Amino acid sequence: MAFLEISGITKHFGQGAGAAVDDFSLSVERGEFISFLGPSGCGKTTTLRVVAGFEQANAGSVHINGAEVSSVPANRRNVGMVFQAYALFPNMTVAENVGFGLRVAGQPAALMQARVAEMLELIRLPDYGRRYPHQLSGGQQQRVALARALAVQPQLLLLDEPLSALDAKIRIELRSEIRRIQQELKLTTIYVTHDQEEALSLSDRIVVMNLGRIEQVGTPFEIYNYPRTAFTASFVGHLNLLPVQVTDAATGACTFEGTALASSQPAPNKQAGSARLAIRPEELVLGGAGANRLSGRVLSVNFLGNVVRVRVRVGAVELSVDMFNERKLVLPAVDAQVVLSFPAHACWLMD
Amino acid sequence: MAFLEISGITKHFGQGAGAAVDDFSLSVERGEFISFLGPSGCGKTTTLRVVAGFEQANAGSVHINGAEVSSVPANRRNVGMVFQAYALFPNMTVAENVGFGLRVAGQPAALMQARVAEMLELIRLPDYGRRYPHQLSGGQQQRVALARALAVQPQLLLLDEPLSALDAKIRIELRSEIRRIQQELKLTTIYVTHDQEEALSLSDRIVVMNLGRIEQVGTPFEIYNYPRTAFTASFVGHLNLLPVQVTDAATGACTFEGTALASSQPAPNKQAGSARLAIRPEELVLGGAGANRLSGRVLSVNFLGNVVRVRVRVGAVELSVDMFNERKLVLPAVDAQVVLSFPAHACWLMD
Amino acid sequence: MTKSRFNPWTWLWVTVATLYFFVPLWGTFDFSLRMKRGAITFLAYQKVFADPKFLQSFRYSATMGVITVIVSIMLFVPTTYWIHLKLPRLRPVVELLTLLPFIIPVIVLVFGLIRTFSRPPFRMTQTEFTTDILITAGYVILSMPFMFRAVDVGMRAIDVRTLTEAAQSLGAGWLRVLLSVILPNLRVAILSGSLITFATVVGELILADFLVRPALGPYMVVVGGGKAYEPAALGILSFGLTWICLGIIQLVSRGDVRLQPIGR
Amino acid sequence: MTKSRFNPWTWLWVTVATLYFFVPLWGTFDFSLRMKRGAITFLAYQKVFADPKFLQSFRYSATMGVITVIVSIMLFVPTTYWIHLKLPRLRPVVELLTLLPFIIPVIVLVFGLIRTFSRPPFRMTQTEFTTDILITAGYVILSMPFMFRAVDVGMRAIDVRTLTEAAQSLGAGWLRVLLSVILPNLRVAILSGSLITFATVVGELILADFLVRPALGPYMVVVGGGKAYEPAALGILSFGLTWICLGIIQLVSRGDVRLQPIGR
Repeated sequence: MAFLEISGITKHFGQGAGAAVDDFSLSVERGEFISFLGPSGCGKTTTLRVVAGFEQANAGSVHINGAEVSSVPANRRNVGMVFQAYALFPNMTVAENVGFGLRVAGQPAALMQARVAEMLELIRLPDYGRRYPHQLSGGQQQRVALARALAVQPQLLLLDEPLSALDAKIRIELRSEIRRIQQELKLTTIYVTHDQEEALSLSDRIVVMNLGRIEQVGTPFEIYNYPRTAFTASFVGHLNLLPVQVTDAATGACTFEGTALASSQPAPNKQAGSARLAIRPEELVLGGAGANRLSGRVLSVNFLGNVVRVRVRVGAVELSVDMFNERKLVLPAVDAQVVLSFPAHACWLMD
Repeated sequence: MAFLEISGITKHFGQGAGAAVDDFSLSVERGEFISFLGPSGCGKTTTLRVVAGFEQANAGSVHINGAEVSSVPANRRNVGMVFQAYALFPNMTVAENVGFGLRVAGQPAALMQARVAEMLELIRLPDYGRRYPHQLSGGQQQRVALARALAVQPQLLLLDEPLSALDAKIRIELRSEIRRIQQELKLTTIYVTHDQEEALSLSDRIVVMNLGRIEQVGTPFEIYNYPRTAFTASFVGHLNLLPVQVTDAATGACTFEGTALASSQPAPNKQAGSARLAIRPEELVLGGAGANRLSGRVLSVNFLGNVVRVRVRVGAVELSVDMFNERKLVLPAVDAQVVLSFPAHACWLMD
Repeated sequence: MTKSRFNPWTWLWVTVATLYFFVPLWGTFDFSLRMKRGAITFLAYQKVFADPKFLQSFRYSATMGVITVIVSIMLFVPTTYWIHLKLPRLRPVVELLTLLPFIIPVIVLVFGLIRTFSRPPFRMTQTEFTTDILITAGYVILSMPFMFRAVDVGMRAIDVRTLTEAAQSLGAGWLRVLLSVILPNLRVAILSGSLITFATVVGELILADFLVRPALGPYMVVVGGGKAYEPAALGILSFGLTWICLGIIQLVSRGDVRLQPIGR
Repeated sequence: MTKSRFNPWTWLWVTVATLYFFVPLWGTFDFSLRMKRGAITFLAYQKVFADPKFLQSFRYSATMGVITVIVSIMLFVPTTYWIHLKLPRLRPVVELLTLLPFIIPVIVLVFGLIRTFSRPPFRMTQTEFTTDILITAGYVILSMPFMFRAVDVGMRAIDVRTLTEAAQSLGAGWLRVLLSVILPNLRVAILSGSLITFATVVGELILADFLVRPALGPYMVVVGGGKAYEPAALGILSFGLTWICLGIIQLVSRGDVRLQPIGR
């Protein structure tokens, strides 16, 4: 049995309401970083709260380190929790907040002090022990909340959209802090988020959820490059879809508005007919000499920072093409005629 | 005089408090899309509220279309406003919300109905007229708020972090909707945000603000590739900084831990000595044959979706390298020795 | 945290609260039915309704109640709106001020009113009409906490400030904003404030007594002093009136789906 | 919206409110100093303090006030906490319930209490001690709106639920959460609720009168009926006491910087 074993969790809120979580099962190995990714209301937070012990599931069981915990109250599960709203105790200093769990556990004062200092070192706020939460910025408060959860050496760390309340810049900073600390301590972690970039960059594995159900479980690379459902494909990253006619289901050959295109995988339903050819914007190249070539007209050029996204109309569809920013880059002009190319291995057929 | 002329706006809140906005001046041409970008508390929202007429500046003036508006109340400025909190009127249907401004202006019912229908068409919610705001999702509510602001054909559209309350996925969708509508209507627009990607992708020009002051005004490309202050360089995008010794200030030649590096611009203070060489992660190439070559060890590989960010330790510093995801990509292994290269034109010297 | 949904503590509390409230009520009701020895009758109620003084004082109190409600709305809705919009820092001060009627004993208020306004230059206790003006002023003060709080809570629920700014940016002036945007969204709040104000005025005792006006409160005390069963019947009647008021509030606020937040 | 910071309407309101409150107060104060014809003296105050009945009734009311405060805290803090945490849907119902004392005339409550508890099996009006228990119960009901509301507002300000869950995930049990996390953050709320409760009890009139206990309210009415200057002095004294209470609340809540939100 895995370190954390979630089996068949189902949760309804009230009679008649649909299931907030529907038959959720997952095995998490010790030290793994797992993200629950999905839109609002997909059940990811509810699942987390069941694991934490703040909600009772209507069906299913949770095993932590081999022990069934469904009837163990939240305060005896030894599970660290970080909330979106920080939830620091406003009446305590930073050091008292971080030491709270140890004080509850009745640890001696000396050990507590040492541990608090160690934790403040870990979150890189060693001199902030005497401040009160309201004297800190949002990002600092969330660091302290993390230290507080870690001080008791929990078996499991749960984070419920911990970065949603923060500014974009601080979000990215704190994201790598969380990953660094998690890897230093080799902590089994579950991270709930609606932000695909957070999930992709942080996780060992991602659980994509929709309408209370699991859509796909896999590494970021698998989820992004080999999505198994239409929801996953469209929710994670941007995807170009070309309506094509499959000409050879076995080899994945097809035509788009008369142009023959090759894909390296067979069609999913193994037969000819209408299908959609999927390709990520970053696999398309302007100009270039890929196996597949399409020509079109530039609609817009969008500067996103390190990436420039060009929208090109090809026949009846609009395709997005990503290219890296360069200081010397000459951006394609709007309305210019361009050729797009992509290799056969970069695209796949979907229903 | 430009269409919107903001001159020397200064705003204090209460005696003794520092200036929330300090001598802000900007000329905006008709039809331009301008973003105010900066961290929380940098004065961007206060400036917007001065333009809208919700705050009175302590000094400075605002001219819209040639007319001084400082003493014109907000309801006679003909300026459309979209709020972070949507601010739809809960007692009115979507159609009544969108038609509110026309009703206030005393437009005949027929014209009003036609205009409301046209607006709902524009935001792609043509069948939602009879619903109440609480029956819509957050993204739909914000679309309606946009339609409501546009229905009165304002001279100027102001948006105050309109996407901050929404999920990541919907944020990106609505972003391109806003841009599309702005371009269709050729509306002069000011957009306040703390999210650099939003500002970069939407704007004709960006105003980077910090501590109540303007740091830099420029196109997204300029702001990103040619930041003029250290704040702009670090706030917009990720930046690698190498501590170098300038050997020839005129040509921009320098050395990093013994390795000679070339940059194509002269050093900013025109003299030799310590400086920092700046380079964006996407200009660095693993392997490759750029003019400048550094070797180092891979620390971590971070999958972000379309981009993979590799952190490499080179001597005493850590550099980030961005590469595009490909389905066939073999990610570099952690701890592998790699060579990084970059062209001379891609980097620049900073103090 | 506990697994069971039927926490015994919850039920204990509900039971205790129920007993605390309803045992005395039931006792009163039971007693009011026993005017005729050995039988359950509504005789006490009949006697109450037969007394012309009851009807007279009820009519007086009800009229004063309606007037007080109207004056209160006109005073407190704009004031509270103004405070929310322009002087949010004043809110705690005003909140304290509106609590004064709870804290200053009514009797002090009455002394003050009489001392000040019965002497020159006011001489307001000389005629019934001016006395009624004075008493309305007193009632408005007494009901201030309810009306202010109800409106205040209502305004906080809808983010008055952003709604006002949204309406202004669409060209609406102050009056338009207040009538088209703010008031319709405060319907429930104002109604609940009004009903509580009305109930307070109808039940008020001391003000009317000291200013010698024929209100329901003093009448009830007189009856209560002299008789046994009628006061019980009166108590039950006034309690019933109260519950009808509360019922109306509940009904209206439930019907108003538009005030419900989205989702869970 | 208007340019000027000194809006004439604001000032008009402030002036009207000031006159409304302070003219009667000033009148009463002025009157209380004129016991000796043609001179300004504190004679009326001296007489009040010289009356042993005043001290006796003040001591009685103060004692009952303190007891009521303690009982209220013990009843309403855990109850409100429980409602916030477990039964948030019950909150509006409880809020309505706590408003009942405003709506049901006190006199009905008194009738109910006497009818029920003076008869077998309770017979609580037989001895002074049991009567005091009964009167405390009445006071707790009367002060319920203040205590519940103060605690309720305090709990909403700190997001009780998330704080509780945070403390639980760190291993704290219910009692620990309540004592270490919830109560310290409710200090100001509980103090303000307590002071208002205390003031209410001290000023209360009808309950003590009907249960024939020597409280300050009935004493003031007796004095007010028979004398002229002493009641004015009493009024001013009780007003002063009230302001001291309010001052303490303000002082404590201002000192408590930790309750201030971050930035603007």
